[in-house]
Amino acid sequence: MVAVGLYTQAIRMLAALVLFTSFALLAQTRMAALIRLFAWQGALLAVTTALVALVTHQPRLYLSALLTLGLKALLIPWFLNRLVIRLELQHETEDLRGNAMVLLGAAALTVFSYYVVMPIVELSTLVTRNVIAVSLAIVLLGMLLIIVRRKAVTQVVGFMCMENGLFFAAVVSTYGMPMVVELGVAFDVLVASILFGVFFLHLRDSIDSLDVDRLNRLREADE
Amino acid sequence: MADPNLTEGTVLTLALAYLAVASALLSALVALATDRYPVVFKITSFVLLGAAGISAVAAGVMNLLSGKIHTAQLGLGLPWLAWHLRLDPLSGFFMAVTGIVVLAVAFYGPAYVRQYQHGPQPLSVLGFFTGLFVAGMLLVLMADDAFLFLVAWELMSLSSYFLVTYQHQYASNRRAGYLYLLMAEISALLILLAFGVLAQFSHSFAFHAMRHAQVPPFWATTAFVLAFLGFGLKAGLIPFHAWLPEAHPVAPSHISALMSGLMLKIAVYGLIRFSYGLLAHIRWEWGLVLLLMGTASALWGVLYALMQHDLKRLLAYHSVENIGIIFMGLGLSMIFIGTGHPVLGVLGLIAALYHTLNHALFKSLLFLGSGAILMRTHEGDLEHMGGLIRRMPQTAFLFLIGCLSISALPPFNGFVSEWLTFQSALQVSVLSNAVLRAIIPVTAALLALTGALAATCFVKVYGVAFLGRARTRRIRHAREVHWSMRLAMGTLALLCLLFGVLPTVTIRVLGSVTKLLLHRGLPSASVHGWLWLTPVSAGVASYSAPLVVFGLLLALGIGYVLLHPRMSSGAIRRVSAWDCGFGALSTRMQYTATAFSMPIRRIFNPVWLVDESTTVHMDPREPLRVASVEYQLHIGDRFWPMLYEPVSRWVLSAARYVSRIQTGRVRTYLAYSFVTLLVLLWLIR
Amino acid sequence: MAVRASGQPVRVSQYRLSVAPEEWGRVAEEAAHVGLRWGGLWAEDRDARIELTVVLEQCGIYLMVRTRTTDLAPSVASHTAYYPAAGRFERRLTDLFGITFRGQADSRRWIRHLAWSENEFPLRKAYSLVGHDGAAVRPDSGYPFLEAQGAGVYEIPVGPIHAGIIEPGHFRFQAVGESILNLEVRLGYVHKGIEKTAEGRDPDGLARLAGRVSGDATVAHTWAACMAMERAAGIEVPVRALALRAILAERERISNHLGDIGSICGDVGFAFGQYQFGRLRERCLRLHAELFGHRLAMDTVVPGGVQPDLPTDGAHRLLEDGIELRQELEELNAILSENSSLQDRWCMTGILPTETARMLGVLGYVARASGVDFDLRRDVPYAPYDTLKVRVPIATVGDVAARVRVRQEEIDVALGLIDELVSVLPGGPCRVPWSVPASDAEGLGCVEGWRGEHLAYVRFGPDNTIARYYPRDPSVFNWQALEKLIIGNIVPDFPVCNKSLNGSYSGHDL
Amino acid sequence: MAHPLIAWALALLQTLLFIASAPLLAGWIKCVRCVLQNRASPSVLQPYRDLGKLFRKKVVLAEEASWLFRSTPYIVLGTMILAAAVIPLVTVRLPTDAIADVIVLVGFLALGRFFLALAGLDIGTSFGGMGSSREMMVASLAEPAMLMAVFTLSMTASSTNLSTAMHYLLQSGLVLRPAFVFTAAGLMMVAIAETGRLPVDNPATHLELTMIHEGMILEYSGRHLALMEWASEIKLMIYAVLIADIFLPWGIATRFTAWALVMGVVAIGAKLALLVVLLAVIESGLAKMRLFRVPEFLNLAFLLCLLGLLSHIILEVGI
Repeated sequence: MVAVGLYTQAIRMLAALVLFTSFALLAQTRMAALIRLFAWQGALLAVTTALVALVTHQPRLYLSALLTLGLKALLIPWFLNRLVIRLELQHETEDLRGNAMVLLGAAALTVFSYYVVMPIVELSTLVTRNVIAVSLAIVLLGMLLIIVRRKAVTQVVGFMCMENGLFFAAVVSTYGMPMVVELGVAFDVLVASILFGVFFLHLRDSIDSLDVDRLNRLREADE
Repeated sequence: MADPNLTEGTVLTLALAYLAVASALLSALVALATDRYPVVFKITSFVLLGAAGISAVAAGVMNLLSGKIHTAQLGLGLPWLAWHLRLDPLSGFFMAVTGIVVLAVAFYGPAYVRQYQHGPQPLSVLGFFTGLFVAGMLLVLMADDAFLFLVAWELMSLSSYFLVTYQHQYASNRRAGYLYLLMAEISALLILLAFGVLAQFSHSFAFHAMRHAQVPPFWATTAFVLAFLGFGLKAGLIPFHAWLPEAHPVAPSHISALMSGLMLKIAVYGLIRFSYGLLAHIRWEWGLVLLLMGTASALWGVLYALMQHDLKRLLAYHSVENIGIIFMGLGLSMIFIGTGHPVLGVLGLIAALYHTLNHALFKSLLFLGSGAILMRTHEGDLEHMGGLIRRMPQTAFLFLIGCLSISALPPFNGFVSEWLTFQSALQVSVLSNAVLRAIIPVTAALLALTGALAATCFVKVYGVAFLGRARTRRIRHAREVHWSMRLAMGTLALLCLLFGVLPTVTIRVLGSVTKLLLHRGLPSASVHGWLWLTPVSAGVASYSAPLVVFGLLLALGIGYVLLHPRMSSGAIRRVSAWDCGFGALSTRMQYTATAFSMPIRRIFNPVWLVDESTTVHMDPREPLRVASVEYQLHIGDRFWPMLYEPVSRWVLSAARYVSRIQTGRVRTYLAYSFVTLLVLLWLIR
Repeated sequence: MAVRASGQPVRVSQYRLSVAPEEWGRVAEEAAHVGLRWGGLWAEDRDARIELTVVLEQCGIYLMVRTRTTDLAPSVASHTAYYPAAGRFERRLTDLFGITFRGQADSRRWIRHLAWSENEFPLRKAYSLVGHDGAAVRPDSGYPFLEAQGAGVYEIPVGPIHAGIIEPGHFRFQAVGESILNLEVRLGYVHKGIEKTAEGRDPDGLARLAGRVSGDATVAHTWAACMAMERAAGIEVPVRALALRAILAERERISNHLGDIGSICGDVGFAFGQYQFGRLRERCLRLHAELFGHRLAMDTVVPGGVQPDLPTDGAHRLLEDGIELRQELEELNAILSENSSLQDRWCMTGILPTETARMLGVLGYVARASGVDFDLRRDVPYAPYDTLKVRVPIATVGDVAARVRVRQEEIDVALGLIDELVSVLPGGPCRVPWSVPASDAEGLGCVEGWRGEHLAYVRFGPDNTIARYYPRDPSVFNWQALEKLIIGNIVPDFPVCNKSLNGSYSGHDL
Repeated sequence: MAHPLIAWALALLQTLLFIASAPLLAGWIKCVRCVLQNRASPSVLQPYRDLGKLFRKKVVLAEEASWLFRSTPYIVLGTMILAAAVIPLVTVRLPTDAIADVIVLVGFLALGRFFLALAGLDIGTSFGGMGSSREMMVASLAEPAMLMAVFTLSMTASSTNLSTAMHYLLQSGLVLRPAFVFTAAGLMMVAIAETGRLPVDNPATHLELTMIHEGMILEYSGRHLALMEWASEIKLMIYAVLIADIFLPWGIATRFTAWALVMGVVAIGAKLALLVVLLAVIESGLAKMRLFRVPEFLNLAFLLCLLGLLSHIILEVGI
């Protein structure tokens, strides 16, 4: 066993926890709990950023951490929660038949992302290089969430989750993106979430459901 | 290699092997006379079969212990290709396994076949094909060239076809037999092609030439895939298993034991012989395929078994499961060999071989046990059984040992081989390929799931068939079977325990097989003495089955002595079971097999084609009043609509297309012949 | 329909109607056509002739339709074709009187186990109560339950003796694995002969007996019986007594709902809820013991009023208790509704659809949780509810969660009513002297107990004695709902379904 | 390493301590639960009194009971004792530890369960069968999760022997292992399911239709019942000790000195006491799950264990 530094251990632990929240998102059926989990994921990201800032002495990363905390752990979850309450979805649960299969598929995706990342890992010299595999996995799991779920709110969470994965990779492997990019992305996400909110309200008004499968009706092909 | 150094050992070993085949054939011939002289010849036929079993065991064990290779050529067969025979530890091991089961069947048979004596089919047919079947299996093991191998293979397949269709008065049996024959022939064809690929490079059908042939990787893989498909089909691997649960149960039970217990093992033998013996370089990708297919088979097999309530069908599905476990061991072995860890490859191979032996023992035991029930009660459906432990106590006890063994519970044999498979799977940290490192533990966890489900299934089987109360009159009046049948089952049960308790000895003996194939044994397994099994090293894992048995007996003994009625609080009072004060427990109130497996069905629902319906008729005179409730459940195999039916449709439409050449005019047929003749002449020009 | 409308109103809301025996079947047909609710059936042996009475209700108006047959073993048409709930009433009368109901789908014995033979009819006048030894009776194991067909189907017999401390009743499940295909309830294990015992009692004696029909609904039964007697005797009960009766009834409602919610928690293994609600119930009962001298307030309602008057500080204590209870409940209800593991067990479990509930005529919270909006206190207001505004909580889903929610809200409503009653508690006497009613005077008492509508029919004989008493507990209807709502559920959900209904065994068996 | 005889004697003593203190643990759980529910609790020693009472009582057997029914209590207790013998409680490196590794341990538990489930079916009543069927459902899903957790442990320590693995963990000092966080959570869930605690089974229930463990042993009485109860208490202890020792191995004796052994006893006692408080807190806040939610629960446990394994492979090995 190679002696590993506390920092590396902590980063790994955080990576594992973020990955875990992604899995938990896939397993969760209740809207309120889903949003809470998403907030936790954001908080973990913020902690990771702060940790990286602490270790690499980059003060601007503290700002980034604060931004993440404010936006991803507080503001967006709060907004989504309000939306859910407004749309009366608090006690709504999604029907998850065959969810065990989805979860096994998620595990397979994790292995796959590790497989994909392996050549990069061998080139990289950073201590936290393995975390890249986890980041990719988080992105893929977010995508999976979007694919397997029908409820629009869940899909938004999946989208945000993908973004979280990218952010995680950026923070851990390159010690964060330039501030401008970060701010831009953060703003984009916020705008996106608001747009989604508006979209839901319209969606519900027009097709009386938030089940995106109902959008099938919009296609022109005859059935 | 082909040097026939005719030492005394060789002569004796080969002679024993010949004797085994000869007695099996003789038993077949003698059996032909049973119709006229039933008693004497029935006994004689089985005595000869027993002799075949004994000599096979002797030949096999001698071979295993000596570790030598014995070869011979017989002047039979094709003009340019004499029959090459060879006995090496691999065939010796399988021969010994065959011998044990055949011996048990020989004990079991005479009393068992009595029920067919006055049946519509002559007993002679049964005896004749049984003899041929056993001879065929033995010959496959001895074959050292592709030609003899396939001849023996066909002998085995064809004779077993007649055994499957023995009771051909039932349409379902005929259908099962047809399916069986079809699959067997496809399998033979694929094996033929696999040998063909090798023969292309060795320029000979003899195995010793193939061993030394230089086969390019592509063709080696092609040959392996063909062989894997061929042998896998015969072994009943998913998705080629569909014939197995149809064919095995319809044969008489002692034949089911031979088929499930042995014939599937012959297919395993074929694959080991082909890939380890004939193909020089094993690739890890092959192992991965084997591992994944094995895992799928194990899981699928046990899940389907759980849904069955026909005892023999259930056991047949368990064969699919166990073949899967054997293939998992082989797959692990190939992965380790292919990635350059031959020692661990040995571990995997030993796990597979051990499980082969174990499955032969406990599956035969269970089939013989189900035969005993069938004979006494004419009942194969679990839902109608119950309480047999009181009517057939000794059979019940022996069957319990079979159940414990197949459920992989310590200290019985099934546990040892599954444990070895686990140990093999846990050595993945040596692999540099991370994906393999992730996949293998998952397959191991699925193996654990399989084991746990198998235990569930056998709790169901034993609980519903032997425990509780008799559900029908026939069961209520069942009585114990003839002592010879119990002796046969007892022998197998004893061996189940012995091979569970003495794994170190067994593994040391199996070492000669791995020495032959991989040039090394597993010395680390028994380095701490016979008491301790340490497959890799004592630090990594250890298991002491004798001490476990000792500890269990000690705990039981102390408990019994301390708490025996004499010692403590007095005699036991018997009262009727708790009925909540209602006063009339009936057999309808027992848990049924369907009910028992219902939670599992609900969890894994997508696995099966479940057709479940509850028909409720309301009373026309009173709204809301239920007049009758009828429940129906049919569980279908998903592979039928997924694989077999499309294939059969495709074949049928192809046949219809081809049938256009079928004109019915003689002159047209002659024209076909004429054209064929011309083409052939042109080809051999 | 040839109806001879001989009825003069007993009260404004009650009418009587006589029909010929051969018209009996058409009563149900016409009633069903009009959409009347079928509310109970009883019979009486009058001068070696059977008099059958059925109660029908609509829009708060009760109609007693009656027929007199010519002999003691008559055969009349069954009502089951229109009112499935009638079946058990009719089978019961067959067992007790020997009446044959034609066209009945189910003619198995019901209330009769093996305690008396097939040819004995305990409620006929000729049947004497003396001369029966008290020896133990064999269990009635030969009762022909419906057997589901198909391979793999099995039966689960549960009861009459249960693991918990509950009343005896037998449940026979037809199941396959964990799924319930069908359930039949077999009751009658606590048949005590209430009706026979009542014959010949004086009004006080009957009130005491009524209080023991079903211990947890003692106030409701006694009130219904007293109301019936008072209507028969034409007695005007003082306003203070009426208010006190209502307070008692509402307190009974509260304590039983508290206990039941606790038990429903307990049946899904939520010990916290079980013990907290159990504690609150116990507090309620202790206050009853202090204020009314009995934990269940048994024998406090008496003919002509209420027996012990409320102690001087009683009003104050009640108000105080209500405030505390509200506070505690607010916390507890929040915990229950936020506990997802608990809600997961309750939601969509044991659904009783509105249509089934209506057809079976279920009552009380069971009906209200399934969207049947009926509450006597609001729809047939009797004093003192006629002066109060009663809010009736309704749910539509009909699952266990809905029944719990309706009960939680009913506690709230009851607390409000008590506050209102206590704060304007009128003075004056709480009991008026009894005046002997005329022979043959009869009355029907209708009270909304905590389980639902309680009916009590009383007819006086000569000399202030009771000739016939029939208490109809709401459980009789609700028990039948259990058999319907459980189908398709899984076996381990049965206890919680049963508890959410909580029918009275004793009130049913009588 | 001490003299083999002393080592064997110590092993025997440890096993005796293990099985003797199992009822104490059960009593402690009841105590904590009662306190959490605002109830007066029975004495911590109550399980001993219950066992004593049952041992003294006469056995009443159902008429249908076969020899299997009568021998099952002994077999179940025997397997539990055997399992207890191979688990390091106070000290590692005892000779008994080598008899069976952790996979065999799972096998012992499975053997006991096999007989327990059969005994449930032996009388031929519906309650017993129901209990057996449910128990086997839970077990067949819990076992793979458990083995997955075991795999993570054994891949970390490259050994399936508990004693060796714990020794390894002690040697490697305090390392933050993400794999172990998941595995610990997964194993806890498995333990809850396997020992019949809430939210999978309600140990306090007596409702016939909802029982799992109690359903199977419904027909047992007297000393048979005592053995069954004791066995289930040992089983609870086994899981608790496994979790405590694998994830918090500190304090366990690595040398056979008196001081180290005393410290070992104190350490395991403290760990178990704390673990039980945690268990009781979890239990008190939950209702029992609907039966067919249990598979979801166990799927989650399996997933956690799988995640543990994956994060071990991805985050810990590849460096």
